[in-house]
Amino acid sequence: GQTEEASKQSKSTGLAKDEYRNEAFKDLFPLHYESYMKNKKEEDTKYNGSVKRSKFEHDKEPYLPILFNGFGFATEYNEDRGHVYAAEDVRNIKRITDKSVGSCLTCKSTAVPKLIEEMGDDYWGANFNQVVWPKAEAMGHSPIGCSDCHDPQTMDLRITRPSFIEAMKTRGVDVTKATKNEMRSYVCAQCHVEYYFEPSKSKVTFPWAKGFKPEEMYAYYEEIGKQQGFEKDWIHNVSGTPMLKAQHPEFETWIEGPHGKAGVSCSDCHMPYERVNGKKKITSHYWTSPLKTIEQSCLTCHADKSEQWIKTRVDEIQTTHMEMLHKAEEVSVFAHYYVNKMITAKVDEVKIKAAQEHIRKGQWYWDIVAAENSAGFHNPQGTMATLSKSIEESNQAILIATEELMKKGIDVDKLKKEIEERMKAVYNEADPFKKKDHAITDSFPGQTPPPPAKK
Amino acid sequence: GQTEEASKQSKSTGLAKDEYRNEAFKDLFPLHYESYMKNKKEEDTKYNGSVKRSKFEHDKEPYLPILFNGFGFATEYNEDRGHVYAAEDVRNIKRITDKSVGSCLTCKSTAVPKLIEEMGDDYWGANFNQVVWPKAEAMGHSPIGCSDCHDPQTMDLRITRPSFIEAMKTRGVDVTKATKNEMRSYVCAQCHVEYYFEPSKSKVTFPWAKGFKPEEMYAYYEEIGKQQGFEKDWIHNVSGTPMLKAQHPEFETWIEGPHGKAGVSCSDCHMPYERVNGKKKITSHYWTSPLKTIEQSCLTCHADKSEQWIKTRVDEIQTTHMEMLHKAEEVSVFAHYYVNKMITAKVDEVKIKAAQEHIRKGQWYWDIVAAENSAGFHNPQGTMATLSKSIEESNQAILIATEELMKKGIDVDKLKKEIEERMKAVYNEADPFKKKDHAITDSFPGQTPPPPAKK
Amino acid sequence: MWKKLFSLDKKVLVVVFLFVGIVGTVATAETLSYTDSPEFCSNCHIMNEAHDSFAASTHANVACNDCHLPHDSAVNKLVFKAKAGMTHVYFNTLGSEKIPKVLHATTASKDVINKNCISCHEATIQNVSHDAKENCFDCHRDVPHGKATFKTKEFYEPLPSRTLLNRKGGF
Ligand code: HEC
Ligand code: HEC
Ligand code: HEC
Ligand code: HEC
Ligand code: HEC
Ligand code: HEC
Ligand code: HEC
Ligand code: HEC
Ligand code: HEC
Ligand code: HEC
Ligand code: HEC
Ligand code: HEC
Ligand code: HEC
Ligand code: HEC
Ligand SMILES: [Ca+2]
Ligand SMILES: [Ca+2]
Repeated sequence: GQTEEASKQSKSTGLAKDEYRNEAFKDLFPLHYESYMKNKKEEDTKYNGSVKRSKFEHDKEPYLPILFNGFGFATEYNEDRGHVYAAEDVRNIKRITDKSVGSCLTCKSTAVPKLIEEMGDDYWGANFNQVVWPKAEAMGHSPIGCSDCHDPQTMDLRITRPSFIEAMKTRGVDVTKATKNEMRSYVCAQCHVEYYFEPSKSKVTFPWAKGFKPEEMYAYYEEIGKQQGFEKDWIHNVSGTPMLKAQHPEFETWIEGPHGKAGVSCSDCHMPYERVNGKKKITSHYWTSPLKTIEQSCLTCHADKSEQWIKTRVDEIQTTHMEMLHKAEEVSVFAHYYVNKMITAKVDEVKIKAAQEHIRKGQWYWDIVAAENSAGFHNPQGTMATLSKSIEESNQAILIATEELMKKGIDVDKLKKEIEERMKAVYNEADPFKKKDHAITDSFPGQTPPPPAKK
Repeated sequence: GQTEEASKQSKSTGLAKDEYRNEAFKDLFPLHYESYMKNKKEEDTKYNGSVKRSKFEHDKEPYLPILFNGFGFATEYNEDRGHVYAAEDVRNIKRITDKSVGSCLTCKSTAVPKLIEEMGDDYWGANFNQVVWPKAEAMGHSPIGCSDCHDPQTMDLRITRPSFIEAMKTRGVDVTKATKNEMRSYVCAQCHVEYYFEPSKSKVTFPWAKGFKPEEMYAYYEEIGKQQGFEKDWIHNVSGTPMLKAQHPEFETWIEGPHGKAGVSCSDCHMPYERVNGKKKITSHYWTSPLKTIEQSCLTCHADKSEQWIKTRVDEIQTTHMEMLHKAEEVSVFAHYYVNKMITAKVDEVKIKAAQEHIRKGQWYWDIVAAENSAGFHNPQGTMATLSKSIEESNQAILIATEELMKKGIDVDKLKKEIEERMKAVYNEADPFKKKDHAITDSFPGQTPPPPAKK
Repeated sequence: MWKKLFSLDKKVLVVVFLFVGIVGTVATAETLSYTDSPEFCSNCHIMNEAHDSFAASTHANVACNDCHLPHDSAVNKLVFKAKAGMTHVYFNTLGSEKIPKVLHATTASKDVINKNCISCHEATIQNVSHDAKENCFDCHRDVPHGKATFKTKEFYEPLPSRTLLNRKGGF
């Protein structure tokens, strides 16, 4: 009846409209809170999982300390884990330096919307260690929590990060018109996406104006990024190349893949309905590998399949994927060292630049795949196509280098052996923090430019 | 009752048990015969279809005349079309020479099982033009017809080509135990598979003992094939490489892909139930692109999708696929010419052999994908992975060549220009039969060895 | 007209008269219940796949029309039934050329079905509305017709000899 409708309309949690502490939701939604707390569990799957392990371990991507040399990602880079750890992990990671900006907190804390409200565009570029983190801590923020996705009074799903809203506008999408099904992915796409810091304000920005595919994002950086003055994330210490770093493009990968195209949302797999507490049913708030919950995550739709079938099938897809990712990374390693040798052999600058162009592109193409967290599952064909392009680009770099090095009479067989030695040294080093140091030797001097003189 | 059951058991078409003429089935199964006759229709889809057009046309694979140079496939190779044309097409194709063997008829005529019965193992190696074709014609054979898949008396599905039965044995599968669902693919797998002529008897043989994947079939040829004395299909006229030719591995590709793994049979898509003659439902016997019958072929299972959605989705998959196939073919073209230059520059034999190994592998990997007839649809991820491997192998050949050519002081920039000229000449030649001739010039002399002296 | 009717399958004729009976006279409880049953629906050969897949499903013990007819009021049920029934009969007799190549539930059908899922499973969806998608069966794709492959048990067994021969005139 009408009064029932009216009471529905005015129904509210009774929380403040800018509540951001998870604990405030605990008594109102005990089942959800409990489900959320499951994110503390650390448990691995074959290619992913939630144990805080270095990405440099032998069963992951052992050559990353070479491939990211000169950048923070060569120092420390770990397997991601539960949402509850986000604040702790960003605080402790060695990638955070005294120069890090507020933007780094954007996807890690429930304090962010309020900080943006208070500080305006100054939030993004403010110092992380000195300004932003202390403020968030003083506020008693939570790591990724209820208020990031829900309106605290109505519990409606909502978008709290402006970067996503603006980026979707560049794609012609008004997120305020989103359907329920779309919101079940959009809330994730606030964070699980490729980004860069737009240089004027260090603002978190998503490079989507030309599309979601790796080629389209690359074209964005070459045109729009460069126009804005964003040339690179860092200069590679082995090849001296101005590089792009790719980050967790789960949304972009999924949207071009079989499930995204079919309208299956992130939440369908990562937040399936589950029966808790005897018999009450809720939307799971334990965001982790769906391989831990195949029955609920997959078999509802794939009811004709068994749990074992799903396991095997995903494993086949991921194994095919990882084999080729490792290949692409290996070719990329060689490319970097070949160009290092071009530099020390004082080869024609134009040729070095040409080879570096291929390196930049080649690495972008494997990194946008490696940084994605599903080991290919979110788009098996698309990620594989991207890896092909990577292999071709890196080989182009090697080819140009070979031509020039041969002209200078360099012994490329010796070069190859030396590269293999570097790879072995990095592989065999037990301490993940020291791995990157083995990438550089006398025969391969570092190419990081000296820091600019202090103003 | 019992008598009804008994009469069912003894029920028969009344045809001879070795009937092989399609026309004999016409009056008994008019609806099926009529459906079969639809195979005469010639109608194209974006990447496939049934119009007899040269595969060398610009929208298909324009560089095949270079890539197959020295082999019949560079002379004439057409888009495949309806089963009713099989006999006519094998008779007219310029790949058939006076030396061709009976084995070439194996997948084209209903006379084959009878010929094998009569001639025993002599069938395979018997001369095609002189012996086998005249016999089949005298028998009044039909092109691929009812008896190839059905027992003429019981109409049970059956396997009539011994090569398939034997090859499945090497995979541990007894085809006499096949389920209904399996038979709906096995009847196709008698023909739509990779094969070679086992050298002792020229017998049609499927290289599956190590598995269905391209790498596994390659390993078969390297080990078992070579042990049998089967080293190559031909010597490449540009690079002098002993090559393997891949053929229509629809079955092998499908079985490793999403539909094969899910138990969706060839017939589900290519022989959907259709309503004929007002309302009777039969299994369609019009084998063609399912994109012409999306409603029946796809929407039975994908009921939540629209015809337009399916069209777009398949197009996305195929377009991604074809882009990378063309890339892999282009790199392969360059590899062949680089090695041609190694030969004329009299580079160290060992290096030439090493480069040729990569060429052979690189071409195998794109050819096993190009020879497959679904433009990637039957296994989107798997075919893409195979193309990556192809690109990497061909690049390895180019790299070895570059090192050696540079040592000899060859101008590789000029070489690249010359290669591009050859590609253009082949592309621009209007007559498909003459395209292959433009691959060879004074700077790139042919490498086909002279024919052995007559005995 | 009569000639055309008599050229039809006997079962279809029975059905035609049944529907005429329902629409034209007061329905007895028995006819109503029979016309709700799986046996009745599968009288039409074009309903075979729907029936076979259903029969092997978790919902084999409910009637077709527990899902396919509205249950909010007896009148609604009868009207929908007559309307749907007459379309089916029409297609199977006079309008056979227009029978769709593949059957799909109409939008009206889907709404009805969805309401029925909800009414049986009210308890399940109490805490969570399960309304993330338009229809329950957007997630529960295989309930009850096994959409993912649309294959029944017999596909996974060797086909008895002469089965195809017995279908020579179509099915
Ligand atoms: C169809 C199901 C499905 C959909 C839809 C889906 N994923 Fe996944 N996701 C998976 C599977 C399977 C894995 C691989 C898990 C593994 O290897 O253990 C995965 C892995 C991940 C991981 C890494 C998990 C880990 O264990 O480290 C993240 C993060 C992720 N997905 C986020 C997303 C986001 C964000 C979306 C939507 C944009 C999404 N997923 C859509 C099934 C899905
Ligand atoms: C647009 C959202 C976004 C921004 C901005 C962002 N991150 Fe993250 N971060 C994520 C997501 C999503 C994950 C989980 C997926 C992954 O690890 O790839 C993550 C994971 C992490 C992790 C845990 C795994 C690891 O990488 O070791 C750390 C630490 C981290 N981020 C630090 C940072 C720092 C430092 C910055 C600033 C330079 C930053 N993040 C900026 C979204 C973001
Ligand atoms: C990363 C995003 C995210 C976070 C963080 C999050 N939720 Fe949710 N929540 C969702 C999604 C998605 C749904 C499903 C909404 C739908 O289907 O329309 C949901 C549904 C709910 C519902 C509705 C009932 C149900 O089970 O579907 C409640 C209540 C809820 N969440 C409470 C919470 C609480 C309490 C927290 C904090 C402990 C929280 N959520 C944190 C995304 C989130
Ligand atoms: C506010 C930012 C943010 C939002 C919103 C968000 N995530 Fe995350 N997610 C992260 C970060 C950061 C991490 C890594 C935390 C760490 O390792 O410290 C992460 C980790 C994950 C993981 C890896 C867990 C594991 O077991 O390894 C999964 C899966 C995941 N998120 C899925 C989702 C899904 C699905 C949604 C939406 C329903 C979502 N996330 C919304 C930032 C976010
Ligand atoms: C809400 C429905 C839904 C859920 C949940 C779902 N899928 Fe799917 N899945 C689909 C649809 C739709 C397709 C596309 C093909 C089709 O229409 O059937 C698909 C396709 C696939 C394919 C074939 C495409 C490919 O990438 O190879 C695999 C494998 C698959 N799903 C595995 C999974 C796994 C594993 C999970 C759980 C982690 C899962 N699915 C969860 C609906 C779903
Ligand atoms: C899930 C559906 C599906 C299955 C199963 C399937 N195919 Fe296909 N097949 C397709 C589609 C779609 C195409 C692409 C048609 C086009 O591009 O016009 C195709 C193309 C082909 C072609 C080329 C058609 C042409 O137009 O030239 C052949 C031959 C073929 N398939 C044979 C097979 C065989 C043999 C099997 C089983 C081993 C099989 N297919 C299994 C859907 C399927
Ligand atoms: C194991 C079965 C098999 C054998 C043996 C075989 N073919 Fe075929 N052939 C096929 C199939 C399947 C197709 C259709 C698919 C395709 O064209 O890729 C085909 C297509 C053809 C076509 C039409 C398209 C084209 O290629 O121009 C010709 C002509 C042909 N074959 C000739 C031959 C000749 C000559 C030989 C002997 C050297 C031979 N075939 C041996 C199975 C076979
Ligand atoms: C390339 C293989 C192939 C050829 C050639 C072939 N059939 Fe079939 N036929 C099949 C398959 C597959 C089925 C479906 C069997 C099943 O589902 O168990 C079938 C089914 C049938 C049926 C059973 C009724 C039906 O519609 O399902 C009849 C009758 C039949 N075919 C007659 C013929 C006649 C007559 C010819 C020659 C004009 C012929 N077939 C040629 C493969 C073939
Ligand atoms: C006896 C050998 C043989 C069998 C059995 C066979 N095919 Fe073929 N198929 C061929 C040959 C040969 C061609 C090419 C004919 C030509 O182009 O002259 C062909 C062509 C095709 C085409 C291409 C038609 C077009 O429109 O371009 C399709 C699709 C196809 N077959 C599907 C099937 C399916 C599905 C089955 C099993 C149900 C099957 N074939 C069984 C030999 C066979
Ligand atoms: C007999 C059932 C059946 C038929 C017929 C069928 N499919 Fe599928 N399809 C499936 C199944 C099963 C999957 C695997 C995922 C799943 O379980 O839903 C799938 C997956 C897919 C996918 C996602 C995987 C990928 O390769 O990207 C696409 C796209 C697809 N089908 C398109 C088609 C098209 C186009 C046709 C018709 C030419 C077709 N299907 C016919 C059952 C079928
Ligand atoms: C548990 C609920 C339920 C029962 C019981 C049920 N159906 Fe359905 N029916 C559905 C759903 C759900 C759909 C699919 C709607 C969609 O996917 O578009 C459907 C669709 C259909 C269709 C359309 C074709 C198709 O497959 O999409 C037919 C015909 C059909 N049902 C007939 C029957 C018959 C006959 C019976 C009894 C023998 C029956 N149904 C029993 C729920 C049911
Ligand atoms: C007289 C033969 C016949 C009988 C008996 C029959 N149907 Fe149908 N049915 C058809 C025909 C013909 C169609 C296709 C026409 C159409 O799409 O409306 C059809 C279509 C359908 C559809 C898909 C279209 C829609 O309305 O959503 C459903 C669902 C369906 N039938 C369910 C049933 C159920 C449930 C029964 C038993 C109560 C039943 N049918 C009994 C012949 C019949
Ligand atoms: C007439 C009542 C009725 C209707 C209508 C009905 N169901 Fe059910 N459903 C049941 C019963 C009874 C069971 C328990 C069956 C069992 O345990 O074997 C069940 C079981 C289920 C299950 C759990 C078993 C499984 O298959 O996974 C699901 C999911 C389900 N139903 C979904 C649906 C959906 C979706 C619809 C609508 C398309 C629907 N039901 C319509 C009575 C109904
Ligand atoms: C977004 C996907 C999704 C939608 C939409 C959906 N369900 Fe479910 N449903 C699930 C998942 C996931 C499970 C498995 C949960 C579990 O195992 O606890 C489930 C389980 C069920 C069950 C199994 C028995 C039980 O109670 O646990 C029933 C019944 C059911 N759903 C009915 C429905 C009905 C009715 C609707 C429509 C109102 C519906 N579902 C819509 C995802 C969905
Ligand atoms: Ca993880
Ligand atoms: Ca064709």
